[in-house]
Amino acid sequence: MNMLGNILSYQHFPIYAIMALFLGSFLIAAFGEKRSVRNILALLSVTAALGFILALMKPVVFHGEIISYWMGAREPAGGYAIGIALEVDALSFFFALLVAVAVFVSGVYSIQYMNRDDNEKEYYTLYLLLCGGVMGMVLSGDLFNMFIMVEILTFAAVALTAFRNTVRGAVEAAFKYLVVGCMGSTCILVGTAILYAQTHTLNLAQLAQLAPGDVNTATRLAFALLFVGFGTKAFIVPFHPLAADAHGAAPASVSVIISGVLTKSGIYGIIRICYFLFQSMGLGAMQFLLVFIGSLSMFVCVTMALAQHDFKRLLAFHSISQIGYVLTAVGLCTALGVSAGLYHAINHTLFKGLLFLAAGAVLHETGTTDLNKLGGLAKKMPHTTALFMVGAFSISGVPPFNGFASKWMIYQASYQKAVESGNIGFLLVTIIALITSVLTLASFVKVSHSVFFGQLPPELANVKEVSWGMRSAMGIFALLCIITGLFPNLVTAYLTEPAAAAVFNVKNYIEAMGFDGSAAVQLEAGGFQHAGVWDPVSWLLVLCIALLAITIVAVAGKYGNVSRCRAPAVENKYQLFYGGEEQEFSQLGGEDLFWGFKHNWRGYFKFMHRLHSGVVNDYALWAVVDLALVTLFSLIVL
Amino acid sequence: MDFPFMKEAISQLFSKSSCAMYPAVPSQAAPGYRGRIEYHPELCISCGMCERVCSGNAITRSVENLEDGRDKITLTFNLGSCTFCATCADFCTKHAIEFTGDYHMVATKEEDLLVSGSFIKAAPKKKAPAAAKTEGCQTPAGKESGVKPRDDGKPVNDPARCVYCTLCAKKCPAQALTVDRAAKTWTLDEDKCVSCGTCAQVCPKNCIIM
Amino acid sequence: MFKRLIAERTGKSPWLFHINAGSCNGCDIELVSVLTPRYDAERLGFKLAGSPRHADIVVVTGPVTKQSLPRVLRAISQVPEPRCIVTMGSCPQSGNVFRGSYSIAGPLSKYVPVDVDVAGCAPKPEAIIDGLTLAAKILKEKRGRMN
Amino acid sequence: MTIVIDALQYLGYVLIFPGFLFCFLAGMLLCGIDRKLVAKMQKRVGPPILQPFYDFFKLCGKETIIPAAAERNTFMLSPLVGLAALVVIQLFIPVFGFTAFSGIGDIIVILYLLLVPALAMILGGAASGSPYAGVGLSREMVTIISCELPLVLVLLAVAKTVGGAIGTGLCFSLSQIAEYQEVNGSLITKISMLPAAAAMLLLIPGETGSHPFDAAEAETEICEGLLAEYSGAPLGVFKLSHAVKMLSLTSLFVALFLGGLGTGILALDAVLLFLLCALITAASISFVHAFTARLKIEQIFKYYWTVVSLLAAVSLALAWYGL
Repeated sequence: MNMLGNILSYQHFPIYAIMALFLGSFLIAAFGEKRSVRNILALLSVTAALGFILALMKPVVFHGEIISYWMGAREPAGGYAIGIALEVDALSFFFALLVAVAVFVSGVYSIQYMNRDDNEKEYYTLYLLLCGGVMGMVLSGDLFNMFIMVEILTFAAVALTAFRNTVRGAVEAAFKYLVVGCMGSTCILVGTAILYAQTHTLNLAQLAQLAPGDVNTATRLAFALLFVGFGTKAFIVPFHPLAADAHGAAPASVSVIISGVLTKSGIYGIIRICYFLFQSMGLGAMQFLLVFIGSLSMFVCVTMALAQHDFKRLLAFHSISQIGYVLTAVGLCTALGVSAGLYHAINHTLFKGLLFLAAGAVLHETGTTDLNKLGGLAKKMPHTTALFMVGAFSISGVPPFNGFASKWMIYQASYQKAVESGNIGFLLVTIIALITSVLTLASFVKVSHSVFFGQLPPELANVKEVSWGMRSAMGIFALLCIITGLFPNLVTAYLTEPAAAAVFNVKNYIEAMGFDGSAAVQLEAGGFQHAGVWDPVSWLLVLCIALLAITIVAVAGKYGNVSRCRAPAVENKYQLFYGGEEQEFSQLGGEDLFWGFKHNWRGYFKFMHRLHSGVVNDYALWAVVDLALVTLFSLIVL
Repeated sequence: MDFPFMKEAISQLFSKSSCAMYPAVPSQAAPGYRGRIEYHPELCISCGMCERVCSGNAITRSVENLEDGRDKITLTFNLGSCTFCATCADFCTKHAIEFTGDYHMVATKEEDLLVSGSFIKAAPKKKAPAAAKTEGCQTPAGKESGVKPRDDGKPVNDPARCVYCTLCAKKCPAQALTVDRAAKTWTLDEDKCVSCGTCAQVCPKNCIIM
Repeated sequence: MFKRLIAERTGKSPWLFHINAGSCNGCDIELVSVLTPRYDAERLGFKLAGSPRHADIVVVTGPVTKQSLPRVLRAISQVPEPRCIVTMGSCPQSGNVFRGSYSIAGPLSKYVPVDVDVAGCAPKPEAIIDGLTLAAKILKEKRGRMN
Repeated sequence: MTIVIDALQYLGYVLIFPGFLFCFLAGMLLCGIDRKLVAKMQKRVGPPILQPFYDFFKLCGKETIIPAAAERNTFMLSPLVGLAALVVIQLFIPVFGFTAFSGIGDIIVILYLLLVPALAMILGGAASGSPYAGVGLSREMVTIISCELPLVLVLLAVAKTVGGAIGTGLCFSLSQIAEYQEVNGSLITKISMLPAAAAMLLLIPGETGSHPFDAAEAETEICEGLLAEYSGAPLGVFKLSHAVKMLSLTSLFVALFLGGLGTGILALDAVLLFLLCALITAASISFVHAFTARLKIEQIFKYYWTVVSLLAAVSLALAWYGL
């Protein structure tokens, strides 16, 4: 009985969550020949992972406990950590929760989404491997272990990118991802090795204790390597073209994981090294580095997205743009900023997951994601459309959806930082963030017009709504989008603020593992006060009352003597007005939208077009140049 | 940037508008405006010239044979088909057609746009049927000509039908014809005549025979 | 109350949709001159609408050529009820000088009931204002019949 | 009992002042005044001031045709949502000292809410399936992007000025901005705010889609673009939304730059607000309308991102250095 109690103690839950996914992967590889077995195993493992992570909420968030777990009970000996450790503070828990939710929903979606593909067994094996890798990375308390998990997730992601190898460009995308991803992994490995040589430990907490006290050229180099390595995983500029190619080729359910979770693990890595290992976020130059790269990603990728005409590529660029928001906000190094950034991370996982699933649904039913070939699907797929619109409104920050709440906090955080530090650069960040938001709206207007509204191309006349399983997976995301949008206070109180507090409390993190945290640099987090007010529930109430009032007036005034076509043949009266001509299929292509804007920026777009050559050598070169620049920056400025 | 009308916009804000407040303030058409047609049947001689020259086919003429042997002739001007070119009025030798300055030509029914008038005309005296029709004789059906064409190909007038509208004289390229309306005479200068046949073509009454 | 408001205001804001069915442009220019400061039909509530869906009064100019006939009919059918059709100038009423041409399908009244004819070639702006006010009156009657 | 009274009071705010009824009457009157003034400036007599009401009621009496190619629900619902969002914006904007719902939103919220009516129109147009709507949608979105940058700069300048003065560094709350002006006089009296006010005046026609920035609804070239397929009552609601948007933006101008003129008596304040709105409409919408021709869409973009943004940026820079 005691033994059972011991096994069921929440101390073990982090490793259970990781193992549930890996075990599921291996079991499917071994016994997954039958579809039903495979599905049950996959569902079981994702549900178990979600359950274990949710069960951790009470100790970690409510009680503020930091779970330290030594594998095989190999506690540190002689002041040095030898064993492999898991350490779950509120930050790790926060990311683990994101992973678990996204993995669960995407898993549910996969079951019906993948039913037309061959090799489902391999798919699930790789899928769960990828999920397990991400989960392991965010829960790990050991730098080398993080590297291992990064390798696992990278290779699983590469394999899944090439999974639909009949799709044009899939293998090429996987190859690009493999090359640049391996460069990133190598960077992490070399950085880890350098740090190990300097401090003789790999445990994160102990590194956090030792590394900042001993800053020399080697650790600076290690920092640059780690930063670029995790940057590759987050696909921040200049690694964004990989994401576009990978998402374009990978199945939608995998895109959800890559975009919603894998990029977050990169952000997680960056937070860990910047805030914990080197504790250098107090430096203005460090904040500049993060905010600069974040703003650059945010802006460059949103303009790149505007130029896309493939649904999934467009979403891919947006996901980097949103990651830019997260990185910028985290780089502000204020309690509000970190909280806002993490809030945006949740939202991004939710709405981008939803959007990718919607794109997958469209692909599943129509067989294409080319914006120029789609249109008018709202009449055929009403539920998918409604769910997509929730996601589109969320990502564009339309109140009262969740994107608005987090962006609102990011604007305030950056502007407050600008006012407090007197640095006009942060002001520019606020403006870029606001402009990026409206450009995001523009590109989702483009998607909604080119895919869901507008006219139905004749060849899509037989499209049907997707199955309930896929719809319900999207529904979960949509519901979460609305909930996190309507109750920002709950989200900040129970998820982001504990995580932000963990970020600013490195001492606790070190001491929880039994090391001496007295030397840790304590950043002044400071409380925060909102400079404005945003109360979505009341807002929604007011909107509902207004809408109700208007509707009542409209109904009382007989809102329209509505007449619509009932016969299958379309009479003249119900045809669209084409200057008098007979109605024919005519849809403004996705590329042609927003001409006035693109025309004024044609120089910029031409430059971007030349830059994104699609050649893997170029991208590898970018990675090297980026590494060189960050190294120079960290050697000279930091 | 240059805004040429900025000053005007402000100054006009405080000046009187240049509107002709039409329905409230009635307005007169400019002199010479060709509006609604007025037809004076008492002046008409039913030459048919107007009908012939009308480009819009707006003029129709109907003849009703009355019991007393006279004809009731009705001319109808369809304003809905009229181009208001006034050619009919120009050609009307009796000035029976007049273009007024009335421009209120709005109707809900097509009949409201018709201007018509009728008069009664004594029927021409019926002569004995002509002996024979020769080749090239362009007599209309039902009306026999008592005049025979000349052998030399020059025109001959049928006084029974001629209304002396002078059109043939006007149209004659060689000025070989002289028509006197008052005296009701039609004379041909045979030396000048070139036998072109224009007079026969233009004659609204088809009374010139060649 | 609402119904009465609607019924009474219908005649006060007639929006025009102008169809050129092969016109020589004479009438079209006169129609534009009605909207200029000199005549300013906007003071009576007239306004040119861009789409037939917004219009109350359809103004047709031109002799309705064979090419334009289906387009004219389609555009007219796309105007929501109550609607009023005004033929402007002599051409759509009769074909005018083009009557009998191989390419003319008119007059318009063969195909749709025409409410108001404005004669003239081209009509004087005052006559157009007359015709349009008459059409607005008819419009109000039609609206009254709809209930 | 107090709850009931509170609820009734809030319902009154939503329905009567400054909500639905006020928006309807004041917006339509503003629209009528605008049309009359433009006519006067063009030496015309112009429609009666009540003409927008006539238009609205006439449209309500018309048949509503739903094209066969349209997505019905979005097509019919989006006008209502757009109007509701505008009414809500009006509820957030303080009328001098009075705010109906101060605890809900701030200037960033207003910034985003101003997108909602345009978005509703875009979605409604897109749902109609018309290719004209496609062109209109593209232009409307570019107009929104054009206006966004200067509007952001103006709002940030105001936030910095007021925040700097009241000591919190920055202030996004509209009710605080109103309070500040009650005490310290209108913001327009500050030199640093003059360029921002000018930029805002130039922004109002762009945001409302008035001439010459109405490329999105150009009735002569793209058949009113997004509205091409709308008829009857939904079209009337869109026309009403356009009128209310004029009211919202002008009263936002009043709230940002002309606060502190209030008398403290609500009824008088409402009349004063309306008069000021009419004045701003005359200056920024009607006057520009009277002597300009419609700009091309890329000209609109260029104009807003250069001239107007520069004005707003000057203001922000002045505010930043505390002038």
